Amino acid sequence: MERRDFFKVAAVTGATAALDGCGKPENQLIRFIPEEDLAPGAAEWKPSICTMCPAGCGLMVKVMEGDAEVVRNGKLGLIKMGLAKKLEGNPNHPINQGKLCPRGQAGLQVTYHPDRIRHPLKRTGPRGSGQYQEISWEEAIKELASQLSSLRTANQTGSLAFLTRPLRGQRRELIERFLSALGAPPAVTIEAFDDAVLRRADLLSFGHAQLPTYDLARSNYVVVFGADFLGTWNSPVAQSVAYGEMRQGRPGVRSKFVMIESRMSQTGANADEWIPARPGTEGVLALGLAHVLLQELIRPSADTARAIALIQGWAEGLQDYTPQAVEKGTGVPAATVIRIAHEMISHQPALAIIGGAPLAQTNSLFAAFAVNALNALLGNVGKRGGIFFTPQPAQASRQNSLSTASDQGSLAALHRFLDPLLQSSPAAAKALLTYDANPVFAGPPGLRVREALENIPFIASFDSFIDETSILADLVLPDHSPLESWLDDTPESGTASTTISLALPAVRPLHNTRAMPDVLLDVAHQLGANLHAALPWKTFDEMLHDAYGGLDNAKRAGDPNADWDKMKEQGGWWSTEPQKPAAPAHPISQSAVSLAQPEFDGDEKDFPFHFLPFASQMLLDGSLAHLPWMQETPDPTSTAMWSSWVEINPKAAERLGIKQGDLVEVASQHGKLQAPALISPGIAPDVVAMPVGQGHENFTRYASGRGANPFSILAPMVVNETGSLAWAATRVKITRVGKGKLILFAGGMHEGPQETERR
Amino acid sequence: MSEKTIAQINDDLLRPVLRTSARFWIAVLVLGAVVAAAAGAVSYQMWNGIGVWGINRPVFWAFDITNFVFWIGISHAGTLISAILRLANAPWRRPVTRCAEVITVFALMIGGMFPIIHLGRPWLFFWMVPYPSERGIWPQFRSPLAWDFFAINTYLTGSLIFLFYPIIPDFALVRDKVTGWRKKLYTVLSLGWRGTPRQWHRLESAMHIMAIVIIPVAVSVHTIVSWDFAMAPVPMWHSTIFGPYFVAGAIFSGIAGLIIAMAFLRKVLRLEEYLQPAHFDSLGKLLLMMCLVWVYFVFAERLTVWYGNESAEMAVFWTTQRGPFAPLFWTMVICNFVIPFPLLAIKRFRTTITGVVIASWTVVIGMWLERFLIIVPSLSHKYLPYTYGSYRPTWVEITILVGANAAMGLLYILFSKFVPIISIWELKVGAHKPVVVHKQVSVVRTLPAVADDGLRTTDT
Amino acid sequence: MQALYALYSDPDSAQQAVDALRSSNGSASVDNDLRDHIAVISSEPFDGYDFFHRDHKTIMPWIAAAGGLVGGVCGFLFAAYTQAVYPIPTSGMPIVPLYADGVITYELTMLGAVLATLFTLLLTARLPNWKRKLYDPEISDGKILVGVIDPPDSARAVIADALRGAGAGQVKEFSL
Amino acid sequence: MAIKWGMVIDLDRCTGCEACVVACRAENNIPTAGADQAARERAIHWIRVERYWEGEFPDVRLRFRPVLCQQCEAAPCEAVCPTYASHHTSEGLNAQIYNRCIGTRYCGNACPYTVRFFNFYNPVWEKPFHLQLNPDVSIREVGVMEKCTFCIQRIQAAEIQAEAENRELKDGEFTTACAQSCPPKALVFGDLNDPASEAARLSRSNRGTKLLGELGTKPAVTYLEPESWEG
Repeated sequence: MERRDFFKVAAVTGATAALDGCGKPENQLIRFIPEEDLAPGAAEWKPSICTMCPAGCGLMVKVMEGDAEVVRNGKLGLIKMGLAKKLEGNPNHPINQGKLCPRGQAGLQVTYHPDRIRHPLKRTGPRGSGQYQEISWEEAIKELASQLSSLRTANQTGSLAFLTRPLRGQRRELIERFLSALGAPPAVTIEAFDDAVLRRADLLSFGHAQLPTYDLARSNYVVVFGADFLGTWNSPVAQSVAYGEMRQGRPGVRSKFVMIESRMSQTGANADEWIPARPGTEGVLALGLAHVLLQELIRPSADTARAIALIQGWAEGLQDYTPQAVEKGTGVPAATVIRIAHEMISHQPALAIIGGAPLAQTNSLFAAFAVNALNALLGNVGKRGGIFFTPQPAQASRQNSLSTASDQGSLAALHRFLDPLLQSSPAAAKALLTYDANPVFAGPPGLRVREALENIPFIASFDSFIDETSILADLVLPDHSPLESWLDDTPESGTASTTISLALPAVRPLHNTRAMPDVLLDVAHQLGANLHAALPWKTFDEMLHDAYGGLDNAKRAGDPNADWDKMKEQGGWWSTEPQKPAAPAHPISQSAVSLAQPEFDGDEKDFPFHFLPFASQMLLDGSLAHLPWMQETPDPTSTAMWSSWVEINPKAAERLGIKQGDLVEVASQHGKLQAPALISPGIAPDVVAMPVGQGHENFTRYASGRGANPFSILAPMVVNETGSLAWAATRVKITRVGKGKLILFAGGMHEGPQETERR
Repeated sequence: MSEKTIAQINDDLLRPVLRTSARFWIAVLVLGAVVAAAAGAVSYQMWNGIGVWGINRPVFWAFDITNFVFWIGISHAGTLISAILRLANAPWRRPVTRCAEVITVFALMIGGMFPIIHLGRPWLFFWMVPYPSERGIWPQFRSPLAWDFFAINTYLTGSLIFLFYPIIPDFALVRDKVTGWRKKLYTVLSLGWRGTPRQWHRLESAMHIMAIVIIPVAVSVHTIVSWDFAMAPVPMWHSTIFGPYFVAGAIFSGIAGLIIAMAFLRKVLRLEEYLQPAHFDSLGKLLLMMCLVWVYFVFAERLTVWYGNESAEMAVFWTTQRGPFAPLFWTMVICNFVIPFPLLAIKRFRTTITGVVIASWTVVIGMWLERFLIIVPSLSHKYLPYTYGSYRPTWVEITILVGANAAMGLLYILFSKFVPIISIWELKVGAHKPVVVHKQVSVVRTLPAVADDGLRTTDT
Repeated sequence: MQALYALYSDPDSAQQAVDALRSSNGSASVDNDLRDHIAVISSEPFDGYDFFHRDHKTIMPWIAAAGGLVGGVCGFLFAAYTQAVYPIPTSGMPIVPLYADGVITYELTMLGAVLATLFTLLLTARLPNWKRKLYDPEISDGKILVGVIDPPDSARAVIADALRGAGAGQVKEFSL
Repeated sequence: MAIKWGMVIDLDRCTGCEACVVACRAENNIPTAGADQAARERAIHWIRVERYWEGEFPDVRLRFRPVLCQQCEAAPCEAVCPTYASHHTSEGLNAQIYNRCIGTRYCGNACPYTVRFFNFYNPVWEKPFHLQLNPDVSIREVGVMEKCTFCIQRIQAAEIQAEAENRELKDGEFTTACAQSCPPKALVFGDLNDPASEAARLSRSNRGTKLLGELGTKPAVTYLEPESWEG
């Protein structure tokens, strides 16, 4: 913006100067004295942490010297500074072991994105107009502080809300302390594809409110219910590394991988056997397998007790789940059920995984319990080739307890926050701070998020980009990009060893931004008194040092790597010898669940198709849609770029007279959208699937006005018991609108699904 | 049958050179405008990058190389035909040869332009020229494109010379008929030709040698053009039939082009009495023959592919037979066979100029389509189905296509403005009755019209 | 240089004129042989007429062949040499691939022949030559010029008779 | 023995995640075409993950196959280039010299794998994206062909390093961007002439096949066909 203006000016005034020096405005810029000394042309590798998804992989950042245009005290000029050139996996990091996924690779583009917010902004135009003016950090922080102190004087700090993406480590700790010291309710976290159900199920089944870590590398038989574990779910890189081992890592041994889902995902494409099951019936199928296992009188493992406690009628051998019954319920042939169960018996250690769509049905908790019980029956919990729970360091445990005790990340919490606003009750929030959360985009229409947020008198955002939510902010305090920040993380899953990731800023800030934690600390100091006591640190790195520097004299004394400087150097601390994973506690006593049928929004007659949104391989839940690299990388199964599409089965399409690339309207009871149809043999005839991620109204030049957003037609169905969004429980109808346009990388797809490979 | 004296021949055939009609100016302006538009399109493309064309990956060649092959094909009309006719000493050739040879020269110039403008970096085209450069790199003689460079230049040089030989005496003729600056110009152009027996003998033997040399050159040129494709392992390109296939196609389209040009001259320059139905009839027979040859080649090519049933080639095969390219393919068959065959086979149509000209037009269109269908379907259906592609031209390519045709017309008109488009002295020679050596047979001084001569010989 | 000449509107008269000039050679009044001085110029070749038959021998075809040979050899050496000097391997082909170079060789052979022919023509037909020489614009209208270059004064009368005898309206003078 | 760089791609390990695609993009300064150009089939990906459907629902399969320049020993793209822009190096690489390229695109047509890409326009990096560009890799201007180089900049850096330390290159001391990022370790890069290298070892596997081997291009890339599970 202001740089562009400068160009204009330079172009006009510097017309004469333009004659020499090939007329590039850059050539007329002043040079600032470098602030760091770097060897020209030499690459320096600095550890960092990937924040593109919650997995928390370790990074090595290739930093090389280069010229950057920067603003220093109001003047634009050139400066030699370290620039991030390439991201690689940190070879020593226990989660990704030197590997990195496509999204992680694209992390670079966050830092150097042309539409990044370059300095604090104050809203000038009406809310949502996106009209802002640049202000100084001093003003910005004063503004925020005064807003908060006025709340406090009015004694309404209870009505301060904080919306954030799921956080771990000290960032989260800091926010929690800040809020509690102010007397505000805990932060509300938004996660489009949230795994709260599985965490809850695991807490109740195994005493760990975590996503499990799967020892694929050593298991011989893997049955997966809907989890896109090689693509977007849980800890994809760690799981992919393990998958490679599971396939070809052990001479002579190659495990079987069975995928159960209704639309073939990238993960499903790699399965030895792919079995479509009716949406919402995965739990039944799991128990069907358990039924056969019990029939075969498997030695009941020590954990069977756990299973008994989990599932009604287990002790009686699950009479309701005979293969025939299962066939009726799930559509999977009884013979197949029996065969797979037998194969599981004969190929121990066997393992079952559930995730994704099966956990986004109204009956998801039942499904999760069923799979947990199946694993328990197989006796693989905490054993080689089975399920582990990453041991959490002391620093993390408190947060997890927070995340599970409260119904964090669930729709219920969001309702508790939004509904008062809509009813404009006195309980409604008076001020809101948002951090990397975009509920306006990710919330189903039923929530009326935008409408609610507009009723909040004061909104401040720490986002680095203007998106559908932050455009409502009155005050924008842009955070550093991750590569420019102090980072720490305590991964939830993906490794068997206790892990603390820690990273210094890999590069200096490019723009006039400030780390969100530092801003909160500043504000805390300005608010003084009890806040200062709760947050005694001047800067975030001091806080990190207190948190992790204490490691050395903590229980891991003797481990040289636990040293603070060592951590900074290698990117964190992790227990070198894989430790005994925490033994699964006994299930928290509660009544065992019984068969729960899934409910869907919209009846089968008017809305004949199940609507299956899925996390886009490249754009995830849409938070990466602003990265051109992600937009232009072909989706693995459809090869689509830069667009949305609706996957539909060839027969169904034929019935509706839909051809490849036709524009179709997808309508639910709660809204409709349009997108080009993609004929895909890998999807059930009664299901249509659509990638999440596109359909941004307002998210940088690359994502805005591109494609459609499946969230916008979702019904506000919730998972019973946990209240998180059941995003796979909506039914829709499809109608052809006209000719559309697919942007596919595979030219051969233009006429229709591609013929088989030439061998 | 009108009868012509030498003076009349001079007047009729020099008229276009000596007098400039309004029609000439209109034609020049109109065609010039179109050519200018095309030139604009080319500059636009060079300025912005070749992305303004419709080409993409994998269809890296489309209109550009189609036009290239097409025009090189057209160029075979002239030199080749006139050379053959000269060697065969077919008397009816006399009014035809020059129109033909001119086509060759201009078609080569236009065709040769496309390999240059189709480059991603046209300003570097001279890197194709073999010379010791600061890059320390020479052209790659293993590359068919380098072969093209040599073949086309040889052919162009040869054709120019072949065209120039018989023009010399006509320049001398014009020299004697004009005054002022024109006099100077044509004096220089005629190289001081007088017409001594020695000059005539040398000229004739030179023309004979050229006629013999130029035929293999012409054949080799289009063979090498075909090798641009046949050398690459691309389905339905990598075929040994391509050489003769392309040459046949070239002659086919060449004759058609010649017929169209002649019909055009006949009208514009009022040469009805020199370019008579008899000539169109004779050329029509040649065209008919080539039409059948072409059908044979297309069939042979398709048959071997279909019979061999190699999957990658079959993919291309079916896109042209049934797939997205089928409409174009069958249009081509109609244009190259279904329409022209009856028109040329049935004497009643063949002997009417209109019939032959219609046939020629369809053939020219059909042959352009043929080149397009050789290039694009193969490129868009290479071995890996994942990389299949499609192609749609942009306005830039279409403008250039049209401009190329306009350029042909323009050059042709300008040429006929400065040079008698019919070889006058050869016509005069043809006008004599056969002479018995050394007997003082009196020669009838009134010249029987060229036509009965033509007819007589063609009927025998 | 001077010349006596007449214009004939048909080859037979021209032939008569030439014959007359030749025969007049016998008469005593002419001291030296006219034969080498007889000039004929026409606007078209009259193959088959005796007067036109002179100077038809030429070795042009052999020169063309030689030119082709030279061109071919040069072509091959050119290609092969540059390849040898810049030995850059491609497609696993030999550095000097005979098949590929064959194409270059062939084209340059033909070019050699073409150019050889051209130069032979220009040289032997004495072209270009813009010097003023014995000529008469009427030739373009089909007249055939028959004359004698640098006639000895003694023979002028004989020549004039011979030319007239062949039916020429008038005998013209040409002189530089 | 001279080095011959090559790669082995284990299709049984490959999950089709496309990490290699983005890694390559980041390492080699591959420009972003944008939606319009991408729709016109002009997006550039030096390595791509091809995928093929087999069978019909519900017995449907999806196969992935990463395809990059096969660095053929008898590369059809090389001889057809009139300016030697595409030629073969002493280390078995099928190199493309951008400065020599005049853009005939003939190599792109001749390549049976369609792994050669053309710059239809001058590439643009909207500032400050350009700050990320890898200084070790040259930017390709309008009108030139480009393709996978086996990360030649990494090869040379490693060779220079080894030379400086006056030692032999060690197998696996460096690798290409795609192989380095590949989570399931499906891509393995190395010297095929060093029988001990992992790439050489794997390329001898009985699962090994060459893509379009029947064309006789002698690719330096070996594919290990996936195994099927037997009980």
